[in-house]
Amino acid sequence: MAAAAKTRPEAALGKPSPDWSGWSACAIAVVGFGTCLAGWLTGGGRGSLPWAPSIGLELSFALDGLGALYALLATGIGAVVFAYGTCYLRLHLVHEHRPATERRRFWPWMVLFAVAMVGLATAQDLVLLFCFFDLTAVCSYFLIGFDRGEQHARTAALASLVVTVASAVALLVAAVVLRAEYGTFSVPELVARVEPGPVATTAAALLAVAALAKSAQVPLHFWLPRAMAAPTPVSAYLHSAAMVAAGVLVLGRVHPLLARSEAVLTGLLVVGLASIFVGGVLALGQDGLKQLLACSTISQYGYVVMLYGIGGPTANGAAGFYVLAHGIAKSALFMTAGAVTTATGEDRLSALGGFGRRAPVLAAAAGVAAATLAALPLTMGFFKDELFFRAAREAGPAVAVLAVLAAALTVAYIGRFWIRLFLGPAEPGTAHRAPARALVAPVVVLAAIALFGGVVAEPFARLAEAAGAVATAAPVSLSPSYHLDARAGNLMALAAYLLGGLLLFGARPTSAVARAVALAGDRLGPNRIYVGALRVLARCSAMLHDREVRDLRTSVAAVLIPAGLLTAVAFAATPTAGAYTTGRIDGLDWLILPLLGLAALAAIGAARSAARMAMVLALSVVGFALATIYALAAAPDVALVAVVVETMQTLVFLAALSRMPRPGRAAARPLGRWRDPLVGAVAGAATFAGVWGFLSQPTSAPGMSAEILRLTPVAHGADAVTVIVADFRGLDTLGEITVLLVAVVGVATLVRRGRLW
Amino acid sequence: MILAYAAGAAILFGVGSYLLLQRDLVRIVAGVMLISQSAVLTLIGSSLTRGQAPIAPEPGRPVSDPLPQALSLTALVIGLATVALLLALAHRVAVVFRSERRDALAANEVEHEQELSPERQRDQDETAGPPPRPGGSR
Amino acid sequence: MALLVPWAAGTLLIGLDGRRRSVMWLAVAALTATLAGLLAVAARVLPATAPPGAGHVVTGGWPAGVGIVLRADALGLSFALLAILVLLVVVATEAAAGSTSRTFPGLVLLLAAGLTGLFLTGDVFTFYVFFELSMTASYALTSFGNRPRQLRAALVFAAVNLFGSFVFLIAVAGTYRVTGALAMSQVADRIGEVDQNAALLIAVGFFVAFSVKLGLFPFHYWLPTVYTSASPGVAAILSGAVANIGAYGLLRLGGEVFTAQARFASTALVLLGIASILYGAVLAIARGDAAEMLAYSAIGQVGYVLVALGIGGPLGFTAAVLYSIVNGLNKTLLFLVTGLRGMLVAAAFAVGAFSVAGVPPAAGFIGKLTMFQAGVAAGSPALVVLLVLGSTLSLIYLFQVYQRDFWCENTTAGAAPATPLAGRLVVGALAAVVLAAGIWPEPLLALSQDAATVLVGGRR
Amino acid sequence: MISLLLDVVGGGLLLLGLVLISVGVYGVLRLPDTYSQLHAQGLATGPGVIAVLASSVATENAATITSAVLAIAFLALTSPVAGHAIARAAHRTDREPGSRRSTSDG
Amino acid sequence: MTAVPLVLGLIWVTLLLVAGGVVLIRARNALQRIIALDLLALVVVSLLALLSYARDVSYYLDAAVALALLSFVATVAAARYLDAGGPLR
Amino acid sequence: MTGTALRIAGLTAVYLLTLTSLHPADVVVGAALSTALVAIGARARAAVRTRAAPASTPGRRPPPPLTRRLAGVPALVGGTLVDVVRGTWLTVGYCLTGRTQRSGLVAVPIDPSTTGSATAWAIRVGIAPDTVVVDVELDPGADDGHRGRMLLHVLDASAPDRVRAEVQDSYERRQREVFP
Amino acid sequence: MRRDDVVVRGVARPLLDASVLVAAGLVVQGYAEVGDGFSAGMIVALAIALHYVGLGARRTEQALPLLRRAPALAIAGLALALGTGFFPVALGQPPLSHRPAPGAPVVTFGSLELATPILFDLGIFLLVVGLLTTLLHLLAGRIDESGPDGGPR
Ligand code: NA
Ligand code: NA
Repeated sequence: MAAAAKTRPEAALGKPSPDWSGWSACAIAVVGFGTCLAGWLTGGGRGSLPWAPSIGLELSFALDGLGALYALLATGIGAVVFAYGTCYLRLHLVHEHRPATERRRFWPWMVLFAVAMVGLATAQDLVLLFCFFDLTAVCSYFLIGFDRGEQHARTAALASLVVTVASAVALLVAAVVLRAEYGTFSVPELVARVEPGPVATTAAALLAVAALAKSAQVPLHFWLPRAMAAPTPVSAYLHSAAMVAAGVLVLGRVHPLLARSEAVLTGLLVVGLASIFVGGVLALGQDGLKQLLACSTISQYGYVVMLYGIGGPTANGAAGFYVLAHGIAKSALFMTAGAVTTATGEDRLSALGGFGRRAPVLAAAAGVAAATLAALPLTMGFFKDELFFRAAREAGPAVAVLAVLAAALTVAYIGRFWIRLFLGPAEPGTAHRAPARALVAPVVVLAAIALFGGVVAEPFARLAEAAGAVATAAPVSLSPSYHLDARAGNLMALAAYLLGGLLLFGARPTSAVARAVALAGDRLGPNRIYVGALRVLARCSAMLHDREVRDLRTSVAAVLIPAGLLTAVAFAATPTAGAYTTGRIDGLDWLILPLLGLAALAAIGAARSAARMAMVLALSVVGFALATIYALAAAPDVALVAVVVETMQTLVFLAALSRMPRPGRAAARPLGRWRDPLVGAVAGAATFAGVWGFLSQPTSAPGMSAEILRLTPVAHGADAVTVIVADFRGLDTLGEITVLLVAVVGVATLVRRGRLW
Repeated sequence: MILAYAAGAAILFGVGSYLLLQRDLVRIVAGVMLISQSAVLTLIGSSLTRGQAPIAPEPGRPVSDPLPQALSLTALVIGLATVALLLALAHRVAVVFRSERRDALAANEVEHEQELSPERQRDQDETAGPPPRPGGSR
Repeated sequence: MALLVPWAAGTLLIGLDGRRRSVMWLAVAALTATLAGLLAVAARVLPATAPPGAGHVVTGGWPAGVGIVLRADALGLSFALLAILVLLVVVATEAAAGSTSRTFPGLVLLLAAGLTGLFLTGDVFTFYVFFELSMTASYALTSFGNRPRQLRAALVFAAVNLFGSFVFLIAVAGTYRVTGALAMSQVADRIGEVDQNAALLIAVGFFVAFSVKLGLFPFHYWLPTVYTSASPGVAAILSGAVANIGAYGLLRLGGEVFTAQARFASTALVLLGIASILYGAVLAIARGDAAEMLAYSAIGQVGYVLVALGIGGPLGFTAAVLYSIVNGLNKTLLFLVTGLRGMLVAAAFAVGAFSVAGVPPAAGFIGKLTMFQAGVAAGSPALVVLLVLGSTLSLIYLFQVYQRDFWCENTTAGAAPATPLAGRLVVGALAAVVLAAGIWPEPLLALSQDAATVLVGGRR
Repeated sequence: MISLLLDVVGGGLLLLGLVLISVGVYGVLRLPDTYSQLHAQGLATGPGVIAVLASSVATENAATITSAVLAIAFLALTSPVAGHAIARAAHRTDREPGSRRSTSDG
Repeated sequence: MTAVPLVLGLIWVTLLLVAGGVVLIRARNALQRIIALDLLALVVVSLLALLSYARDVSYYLDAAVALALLSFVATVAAARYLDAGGPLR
Repeated sequence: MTGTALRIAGLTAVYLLTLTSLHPADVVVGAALSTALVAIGARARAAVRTRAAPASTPGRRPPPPLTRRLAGVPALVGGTLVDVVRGTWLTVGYCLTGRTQRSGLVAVPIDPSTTGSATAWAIRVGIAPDTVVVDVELDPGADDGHRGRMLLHVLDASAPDRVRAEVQDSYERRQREVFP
Repeated sequence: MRRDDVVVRGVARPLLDASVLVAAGLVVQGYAEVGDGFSAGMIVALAIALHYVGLGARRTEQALPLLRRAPALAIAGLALALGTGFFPVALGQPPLSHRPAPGAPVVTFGSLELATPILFDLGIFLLVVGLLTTLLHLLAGRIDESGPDGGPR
């Protein structure tokens, strides 16, 4: 199998089969984009189907502004990335010496992911939202783990799964909390009903947690850089434009609910800011191309989260625009990184340089994308920052200052990325081939869109306004445009460029600081905590298990003691005064007493006897004593069966004993000497309490016996017991003899491979 | 009488439990047997009425409750069945282990555990990544 | 009645050599017939239009309490359907693989008879008898195999569970003594007048018996050995079908009969359930053996059922029933998969793992949803947090094993022989069922709610 | 008249039987070696129990008497065989060299 | 038959049964145990017979018949266990 | 043939005693069951006999006629009763005083005979408390020549020859008449 | 080492026959007196056990060739009991409804009541005899040292 896997790519090299699955995925995305666009342009729409009426689940979708924005983003960028992926994947698999058939594990997940994103964008039911939310996580898991031979890919996949799925549960819990209070899972209805208060705050906080983890916000951001183990198309799609956007999508979707709680909004603001700076500083220090971009993503979504934290029409509208612009630019940059890496086989910034001479088109397109991210004029990015600054100003001067710093940070790290990659001297020792044209073209397309948006922002703004309107539950107006004057927005932008340039060209101290931050994060940060927690868990697990295996598993005491304790607790928890009586002893009952004594004595004798034979015979004394007791208790049927069963049991015991090796003398265990009798005593005491307890409380209700005795002649019998056994409760008898059958079959299985004869 | 039945059942149960803890497998079977007898005794003790046997009883005199007697019959049979099966099992263990002592079995279990430790390490690697090598950081 | 088919078929199949393919397929046919019969009963009894006495029979036509009450209500039927489905899947897988055992099909059918009877009886003692039938068949099934660990496990299993059985029997005796009745409905009517001490002690007896069966936290020590040592098919049967006896018993007796006692002890139940969830999850983390991981996972999962039971009320009972059913399906799927290899199998494992972790669209997500509903209804944030923690841990332990077994190329586990297509298809079909139950959860939800209604008081 | 006679006979047999059984139990308890114990046991299991069963004549209950007759018949058949089997085991375990240990408990 | 001697007899036989049981438990060797076992079974037969007389019903004797017929099987088996290494060999 | 009839009659009697009934229908049922049992037994024995070589012993006497056998029963029962009473007396004394000096093993040679006859003898001898049958060896050539041997443990073994003589005498005089 | 015990062999067969008739009596008068199909089956099984003890497995099974049918007997017994118990279901009655119906007159043949409970008891009797004989056979025969059933896979 492994050998086959090694040889087959060689064949694939010679005759590259067209990646039909990839192209059909691309076609699906294009069709999806077209449909969404058409749907949006014709005024959206909504629909609802019952899903699980018993708990009020509905399959309700609506193509509103927010839905349209994210659906178009997902399908549009999806189409471009899929086209890129058809080429990339082939090269990737050849490079990894893996068969081309492994595409099968790739495209279905990509398409499913796109579908999930569209579903998520349009879902109107919180549980439905949760489902798509998790579906994206699942797709992401399998896509990150696509290179399953690589250990780091596997751990990264698992980390992303754990973080996103575990945090998504918060969304579900929030849904349940809201339904418990307001009786519906439907988002629009909740928006209409929810009142500010503790329930709203709790639910909002839970929703925010789910969304923030998904959007890789501090402190749950650590999974995203690790997720770069995925093939580049995945990073370009999921981890820039789509999956990470799912978090902020949810924030937008439930923003009216979040807005019911000031605390939650403030929290969003803080988390957003923290993410901007942590992500930005980390990005400054990163060496890996994709890791740098991933940190940038953390930072960029920090902007969006911050915007939602600010809230209000402007901020909410700006958030939508920001997502759009960032998605386009970041996908292009990821694809750039992939193109460079496939051409050079190198994925570290420090090992690359001067690639612009080899690939001028790519350099230009990437430049546009970087400029978009850095918010330079004539790109769509300028407006994203313009709106961002506007919202920040509305939130107050402190936030505005922080916003400028944030933008400067972006300028610095993205500038570093582009300059180090495309300018300067080529790094010696790195193979420099021109990237495949099929890998460059998608970057160019996205760059063109970014440029178009930089000139004609209107359609994008319209979409963002509609999205903002959903998030605000009120109309939103953005109207982005260029103003060549000294208004605050422009000044802030200039300040940001200036500061960013300073950071960029004061590279040495900057990167030293960045590296220190990265190191500190590595030592103390959430990643470390995650890994450490897992290690501690494993150690804990091993310890407990060791204890179980060594001491408990082989001992029935492990079951007896908790049973006894439970009984003791029950005994203590209820009033016992007057609950116990001793009862009367009359007539032949007196004879039962010595026989009970004999049974007890014989049982103890059996336990004490060293020889097995003696034990068996003592057991049969128990049996005979009990049989006699049954006879004295006026149960002749039971007495008869008891004596025959007793005899048979003795026989079977002896037969089995004779086939076993005779044991040597048992060495007394120091522990067992007192522990075993103690456990036995505990079990006995518990039984005593229980049995005495219920024997003391006979029912006053008329028992069944009178009725049974009355019906016995009706059933043609005189012996009530036999009539019960054969008629009234004949089913029990059938069951009981079947038990006997099964037991004998079991014996046959054990001694004769199941042959009964 | 109530007290006597309860005490009798409790002693049988307690001794049976004690035997369940023994290392000799045959004694475990004996313990199960005693516990089953304790249950049957309890059933008989739970009769709601006492008197003559419920076989064509003379009218007017108290009759023993037939229902617990019928239940006891069933329980006795089930006890026999399970004891037979357990004995066969104990015998099989004795044949395979060449010992019917439980500590040998426990040792076997611990041994099996140790065999699994590399697998465990690999499991941990899947989540937490490979263990940090001294001096090597990435 | 659906009870007869497996019983009679099992009786006959015991006499035949189960190693023959034809006998295995006969068993499959019999189980299919049983399933169909149960579905027919369900179709007759469950709709709201069904007459009130439908599905209620007393043996011999005697008055209830003299004869044995058999009743097919939503609670019993749902568990019975699940059990038979699980057995059917396992037997079909084994039939595809070719059983090497003479007695396997017969034993499984008799187990099916026992389980069906147990879930459909309304009599405490008959419950015990069928319980013993099921358990004895399970003991016989676990004693397949010749490795020392297997036998040892079978012995521990049998000894511990027999202990539980006899505790149960003593509790039955007590029930009769304090209420004078064995029919559950009559017991339920009269238990309210019983002295608290006696009633609680009896309830504890039942609880211990079922906890041992379920493998709840302090009573679980036997379970990992057994599940690990048994063959995948048998482990699937034990965890998917047999363990549910405990869940059903706790629900039936705790929810319908000993209601006051269950309410009295609800905090204790929830605490034990949480202990079970955490203990099972933590121990499952570093096991190294897929079957043992699943065994501890099973311990954790039943904790959820107990928590739901402790919460009680319509929401709690719904969650408990639903969770039991979903958990049965999950565990069957996962245990079966541990014995197989292949892509479809990997997918099936992933589906099962997602279901256990409660990730949609696998069925487990509905279970988790109802659990949260119950937890929120109980008004305890700590509880919800613990439930989340448990499911997160389950994600970790399941997927680390998934990756190790199905992603790593150089594993020793990969040396397992290729599995016949039919077996893989059966597993795939079960996985599809798990997915379908998550995508279209309405039937399951409705059934669980009906079952909860049975417990809460609207007897159907 | 007959009834009284039967009562007397029955009572006598009962007393005889109980005495014999008691002596038998005493003998098994006190006598030192297996064979002697066997003789004592034979006293109880043979004549002793048979006498007790025979005293059923005094009940004048047909069902009781027929059952007792049946039991006597079976006892007469089985009790010597039981004694014989034990004696044989005693004889054989004694005769085997070095096997005295196995007689004193297996 | 009159009740008093029967009740006295019952008490006496019960005590004998206990004594027999004690003999078995405290026996010096395996053979004495087997002897005591056989004895015990027949003491039970006597007890059942007395019970039957005392209650003036026959059905306790059915168990006695069964014991008379078959209790010695266990005795023989135990003896066999000692002399031939196993009751069924 | 007569043996078969006796066997059937005996078994029917067991059935009737169990039921405590002399109802003709019960007699019919009992007789039918007994006949079936005896027939099955006979067939099985025939099957065994044809499998194993037919071992007809040359020294065996022809069985006496049925009437003589029936006539011998009272003597046999009576003799046995006497033995039992005497043995009981002896044993009671022995148990209560505990004198042990004179008991011991006595080997009694017996004629090669059928299993049934030997069994009957052992039971008849064994039911007396003062004698315990230790071993019965039928097959010729086992220990001493051509004769079977019965090993007895008797309370009074002071005169082994007398014991042997008594046992053999009772065997020849009483048992041979009934169980040839 | 073992040598045949003539005396045990001699009583085994008569006792078996007698126990079968005692058992028959118990079944026939099961509804009127102590005893039922189960205890009857146990008694016969013990008599068969005496054969195993006295003669050993090989010779017992030679002498009583019918024993070879024990498993079939057991299965037939359970089938008979199940059939008797569940037959009424086919007629639309609850399971374990016996014929004649409660209160209706019963045809008797001596002590034998011609009613379905007798069939039920007979089934149980056959099952117990068959099963316990099988158990004795299993315990007495050569143990398959190569191990128990391989189990599923
Ligand atoms: Na004697
Ligand atoms: Na009866």
